[in-house]
Amino acid sequence: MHKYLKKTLVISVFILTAIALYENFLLVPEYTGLRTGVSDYIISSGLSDTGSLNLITAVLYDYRAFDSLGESTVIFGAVSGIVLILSRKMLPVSSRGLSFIVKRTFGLVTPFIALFSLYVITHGHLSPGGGFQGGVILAVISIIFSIVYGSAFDYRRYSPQVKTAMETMGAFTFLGLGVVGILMEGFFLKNLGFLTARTGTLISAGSIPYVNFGVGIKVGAGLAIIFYSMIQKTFKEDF
Amino acid sequence: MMTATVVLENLLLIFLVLCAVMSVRFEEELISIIFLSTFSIVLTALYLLHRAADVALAEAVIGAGLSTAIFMSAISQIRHGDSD
Amino acid sequence: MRNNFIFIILFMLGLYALIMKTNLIKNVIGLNIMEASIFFWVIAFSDVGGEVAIHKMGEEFSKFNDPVPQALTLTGIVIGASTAALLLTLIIELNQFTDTIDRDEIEGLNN
Amino acid sequence: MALLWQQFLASFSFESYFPLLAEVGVILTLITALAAWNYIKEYKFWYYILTLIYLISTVVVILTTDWFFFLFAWEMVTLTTTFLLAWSSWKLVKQYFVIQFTGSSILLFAALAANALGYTEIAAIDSVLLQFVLIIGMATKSGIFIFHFWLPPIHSEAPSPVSAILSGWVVKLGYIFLLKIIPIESGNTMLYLLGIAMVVYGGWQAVRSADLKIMLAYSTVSQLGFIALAIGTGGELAFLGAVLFIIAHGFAKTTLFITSGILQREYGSRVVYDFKGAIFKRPLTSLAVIISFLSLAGLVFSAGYNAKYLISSAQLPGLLTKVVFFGFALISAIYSLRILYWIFIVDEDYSNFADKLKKALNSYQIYSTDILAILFGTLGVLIVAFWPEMPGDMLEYLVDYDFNIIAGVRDSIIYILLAVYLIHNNAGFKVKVRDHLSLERYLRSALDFIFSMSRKNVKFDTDKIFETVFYNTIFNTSKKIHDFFYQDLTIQLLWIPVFLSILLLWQQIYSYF
Amino acid sequence: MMETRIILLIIVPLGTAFIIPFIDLINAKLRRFFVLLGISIQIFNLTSIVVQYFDQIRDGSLFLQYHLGGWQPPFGINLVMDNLSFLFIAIVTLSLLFIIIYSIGYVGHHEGKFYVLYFIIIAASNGAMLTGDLFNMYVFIELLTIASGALIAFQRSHPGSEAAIKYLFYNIIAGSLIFFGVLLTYFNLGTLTMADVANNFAALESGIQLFITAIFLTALLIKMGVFPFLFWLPKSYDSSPAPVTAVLSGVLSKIYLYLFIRLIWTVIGFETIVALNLNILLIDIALFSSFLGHVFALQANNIKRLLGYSSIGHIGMIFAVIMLNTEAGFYGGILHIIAHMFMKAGLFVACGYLLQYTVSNHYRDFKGVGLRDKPVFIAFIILLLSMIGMPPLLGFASKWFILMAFLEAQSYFGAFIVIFGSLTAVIYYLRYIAKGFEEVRLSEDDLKMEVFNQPLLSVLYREKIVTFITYAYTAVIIIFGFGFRFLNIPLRMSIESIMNVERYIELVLGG
Repeated sequence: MHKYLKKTLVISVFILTAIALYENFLLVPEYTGLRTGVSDYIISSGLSDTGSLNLITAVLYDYRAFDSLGESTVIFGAVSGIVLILSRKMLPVSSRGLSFIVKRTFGLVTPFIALFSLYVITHGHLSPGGGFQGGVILAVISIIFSIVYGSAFDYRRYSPQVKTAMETMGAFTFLGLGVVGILMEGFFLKNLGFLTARTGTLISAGSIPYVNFGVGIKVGAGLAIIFYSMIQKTFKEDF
Repeated sequence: MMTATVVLENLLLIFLVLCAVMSVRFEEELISIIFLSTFSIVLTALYLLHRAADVALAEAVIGAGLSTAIFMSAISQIRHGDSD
Repeated sequence: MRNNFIFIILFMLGLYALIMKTNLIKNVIGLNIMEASIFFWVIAFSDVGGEVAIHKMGEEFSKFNDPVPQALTLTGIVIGASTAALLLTLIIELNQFTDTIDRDEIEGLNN
Repeated sequence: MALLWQQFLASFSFESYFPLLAEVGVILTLITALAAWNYIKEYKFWYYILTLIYLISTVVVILTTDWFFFLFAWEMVTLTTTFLLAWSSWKLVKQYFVIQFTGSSILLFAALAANALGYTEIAAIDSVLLQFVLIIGMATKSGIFIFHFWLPPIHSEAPSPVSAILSGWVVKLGYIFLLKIIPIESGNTMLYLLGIAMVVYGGWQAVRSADLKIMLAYSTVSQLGFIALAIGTGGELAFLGAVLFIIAHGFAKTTLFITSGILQREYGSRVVYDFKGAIFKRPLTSLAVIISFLSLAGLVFSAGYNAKYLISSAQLPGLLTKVVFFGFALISAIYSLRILYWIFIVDEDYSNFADKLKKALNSYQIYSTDILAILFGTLGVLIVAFWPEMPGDMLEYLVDYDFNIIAGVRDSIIYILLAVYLIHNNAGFKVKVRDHLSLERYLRSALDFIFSMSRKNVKFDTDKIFETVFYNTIFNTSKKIHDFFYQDLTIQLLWIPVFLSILLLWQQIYSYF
Repeated sequence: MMETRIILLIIVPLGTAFIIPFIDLINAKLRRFFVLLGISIQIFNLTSIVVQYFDQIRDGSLFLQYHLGGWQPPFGINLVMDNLSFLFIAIVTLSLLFIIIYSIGYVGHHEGKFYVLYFIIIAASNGAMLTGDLFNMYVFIELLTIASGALIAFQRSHPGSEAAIKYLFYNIIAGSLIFFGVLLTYFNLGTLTMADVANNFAALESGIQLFITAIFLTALLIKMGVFPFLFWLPKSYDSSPAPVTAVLSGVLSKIYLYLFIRLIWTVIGFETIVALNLNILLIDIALFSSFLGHVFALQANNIKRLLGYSSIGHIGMIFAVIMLNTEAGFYGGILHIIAHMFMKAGLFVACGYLLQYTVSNHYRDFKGVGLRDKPVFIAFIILLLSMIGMPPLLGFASKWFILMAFLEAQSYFGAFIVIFGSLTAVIYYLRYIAKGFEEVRLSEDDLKMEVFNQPLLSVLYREKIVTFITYAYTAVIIIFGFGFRFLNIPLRMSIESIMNVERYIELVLGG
């Protein structure tokens, strides 16, 4: 089809879709007036049920913990897919690090980033944040290593084998807690009652902090593997 | 008179759309990715305005942090054989 | 109402980048913008002017925003990021063979 | 599984003449199996497995009244006969399978339409339209007039025992199915007309063919015409005539095809003119040929005569039908007697007939099983000739039915005289020997005819004709449709917003139309 | 009643998927042991469910639930297994079992990663069929997309990565549409559980109903590969390895069909579809897609792409029969789903074996493939015959019931499409069967090319496994061909569980 005919066709289709969407959006009433079934229950009895102050982590890691299990498997699947596609036979040459000043400053900064990510992971149920966000920050450390100090440095510090081990460890803690839920209290991924202490303290929300920790490790290691396999300078394979 | 937050929100929304348009228009991938990261940072600010702290943190870390890193590494791998 | 406009504009922009642009990286960016617009709309729509859904230690219960759509968007963002990562690796892989990421030159995509 | 088995057995119906027809089918298949013993050399085991499956499915086809098992068995018949053809050439298998499959798809459609309209059992259907659809459905499978184009090429090319099965019985299953479908009192006028057309066309082509197998194939078409004619007229007598005709023609045609196999191996060619001295070389085979051809011609004291007499007596009285029927009988007489004329009469010296016969009789070691098969065949023909109500009087209606032999003798003498006169002064309808019939040649002649009108002389090489013409046209059209939809990724992805907006605005769109 | 074995159906494959990279670190030899362990536990689980609830399955009152995390349905996630999902899980697990044994014999390099992704697909497919929660369904659909996207690019060849990119483009858009749809239902109805949504979906105002149904329908049609969006399907079947195509065509398309039935009949309710008068549109789209699938198959010059197009044709036909919403329609549709799953998976498995030595799977390279290994080619022909619908095989029974359904519903266009489909199928299959039997005179460099072409089956015993699985599929088709009444009870019961949605809602919410 001729270039301009195609362009006009596309533009007209977009306008048509915009109108269609606009027509239907008019019908959706404002949210305040709508029936709020599940959210009323969660807001009112979220704290007492799960013991976690942050209701979003309560939803994520207790009410709908199965979604988060599915979610972490999505990352697990993406990681193994990416490593499968980008695995190279040859040992890649290390990417050049940045200048000396950057290396020194990051030498100082990295422990604080690690501390911050651990804070975000463990305080999932008290302050905003949780397993996923903390895990990503954890991955940022490995990304910094491979950018600033060169991927060989990152290879030496946390070799992909260590990362896969960490990832599977995280996955197993999550799955293990679920299975413990079956053994102890009859339901998969049940929030284990015996672990809850006074609300507001670090280990207050039953199994949520441990699940957070497992997911954090898993997501951190997984995304580190993704970035490591994408960053390495690659040559045309020979085999 | 519209309160300060509403004005801020409208401003941010305009900035949001601007970032998206710029990111799509530019031919050079590097520029569009940088605009994409600013797009997600503005989005974090908007989420904060809408009282969604967790989502804002996630968007900041994943949208601005991780996606940009992955896009950058992808561009560095791409070998432009002939075009530009 | 204003949020619906923004959603439609951003969604159309993402779709435009995905469909019209011939550069594969641009398509993935378009995809990202499309998903981000959906997440933005969800959060903007579920904002009923309440507080962040976190209980303060001291004070008693006040009006919260609905935590459920926020939790779902969180999951959505992570899924969106991992799919984008997978797509980018595939583009890198394709680039190994065709040395270009222009959609018109890779005619394999058309049939 | 048990449920299925009981349902399968319950669907059998054993009343009126259908068990008899099933028995005749079984006998005919055994005869052909016997004849195939030393005709088929390699993979003999697989041949008999296929014949066994064919045997079971023919019995099921004839006896069952449930649509599903009927179609299940009939398609099994097609499947087994397709693989039986593999002993001649794969090309044949392909053509036969494609044609039979289209036929069975139409039949499937017709059967399910009948089932949906309330006829859950295979019983008399009174809506004429449904009868018409069912006739079209079974047309390709059992050679109704327009759809019989595949019958001569495939039946003449197939190995002789297989073509015996095909012509002898497989083709008749459609008519047995029609016996159940067409209500006895009303009959079906379209079938009547088609029958007439088949008789005339088959007879004319049979007379014009020099190759024995091609002649036999065309004679099958004309004999099937008679059966269609009988079923078309309707009435108790006509239906019985059709049944008798099916049995008589089954026996006769099977023996004839087996004998053609023997003669082909004996003389190394299939053309009728070089079967010289057949009576002395193969006396018993020539005896079988004579008896079967007489039955085919419908002369008196033969099986064919009884059936034809039943059918003609069932016609409505009136001079026109008498004359027309006389013409039909004459046609069948001509093409059968012509073969006898060429084999046994033309420049034969029967000087010392007796001792030559004695010498020939004692040299029978080679084809023992084939001879046995033919003897059974001729025995069958003779039984039908002298006991029209069949041993154990299954057709009890015919027990005391007088076939007024005197009128029959008079007619046959007239036929013979006329046939001899016509054959004699037309020099036996001697026709140039055409090479083997094949569907490629049909398509080629059809296309030459079309292109000759358009003055664009296009050269076809015949054996690759199906690939070049038939498939390329399909390939190009589907290629064009494919390219229309598959332009490039932008258009393909564009379908998503288009479809989304159509669905979203469906309320307005629907109210608009 | 509560049943922990349902959740085990999902956790066990997930656990094996997590173990395998860990085992790879220790020593790769154990990997196959864990693979077999995982799949055998899965089979054991399913058989124990069948044994325990056999009488409930027979009289159709099977209804197992599982509340995750101990929360009652409207708040937490609940898993539901009624007759329909039980039937689908049984056939999906059986087919996956065959394919995993086949892939043990077939996959050469990167075996560890293949099994991880494969077990994730098993877990996600079981999850998608069991879940009674909309967002959980979305997560499992995304899981399926990513795992199958990565598997399509398993061979890391040029066409492979193209196919994966195109596949992912389409499916990620569909995924984000489903996310949008789920969130819309949440905002309007307040709950995410399917039963609760089904309960008061009718109360919604018709404009919003149309909005939600439109979003869900577009997403599902993209996933199923129906007319406007069938462009990604043939390419992804063409360039991915045989076990992956077997999974894609045999299993994934069936899971999306199940989700379609679950969404349209249980969640949205067919009366609303009729009220929005969408059903006529959908039947026409489905039939046109089936027509297009068969027409495109005529011009396919590549055996796997041909099977892809014919798969589009058959899925379109099933989709149309189900949309008739009659008892006979469901019977024919689900029977054809079962038949099509085994036939298509068997065909791709056989293709994988037949084409392992050819340079490409183009039409001219298919020359003489049949002569090289006759028994597998005979199995291939039997499966093709069953695709056409020849009697002794299962294809005939399902074609018969589909035609009956179409004719009883007076839609003669549908019956015509079915007949047209099987006629065109004869033409394009016969072309390949003839090509398979053509003599091929192997020249010097052909032989060298074959040796150099690293056949994946290095060890002889793996060749045995591969041929064994092809015969297993053909045996299933022939056995069920004769005994298709054997499937009668589960089919009747699953139709009954589709039809009355009230029982589903009452049991989930009331229980």
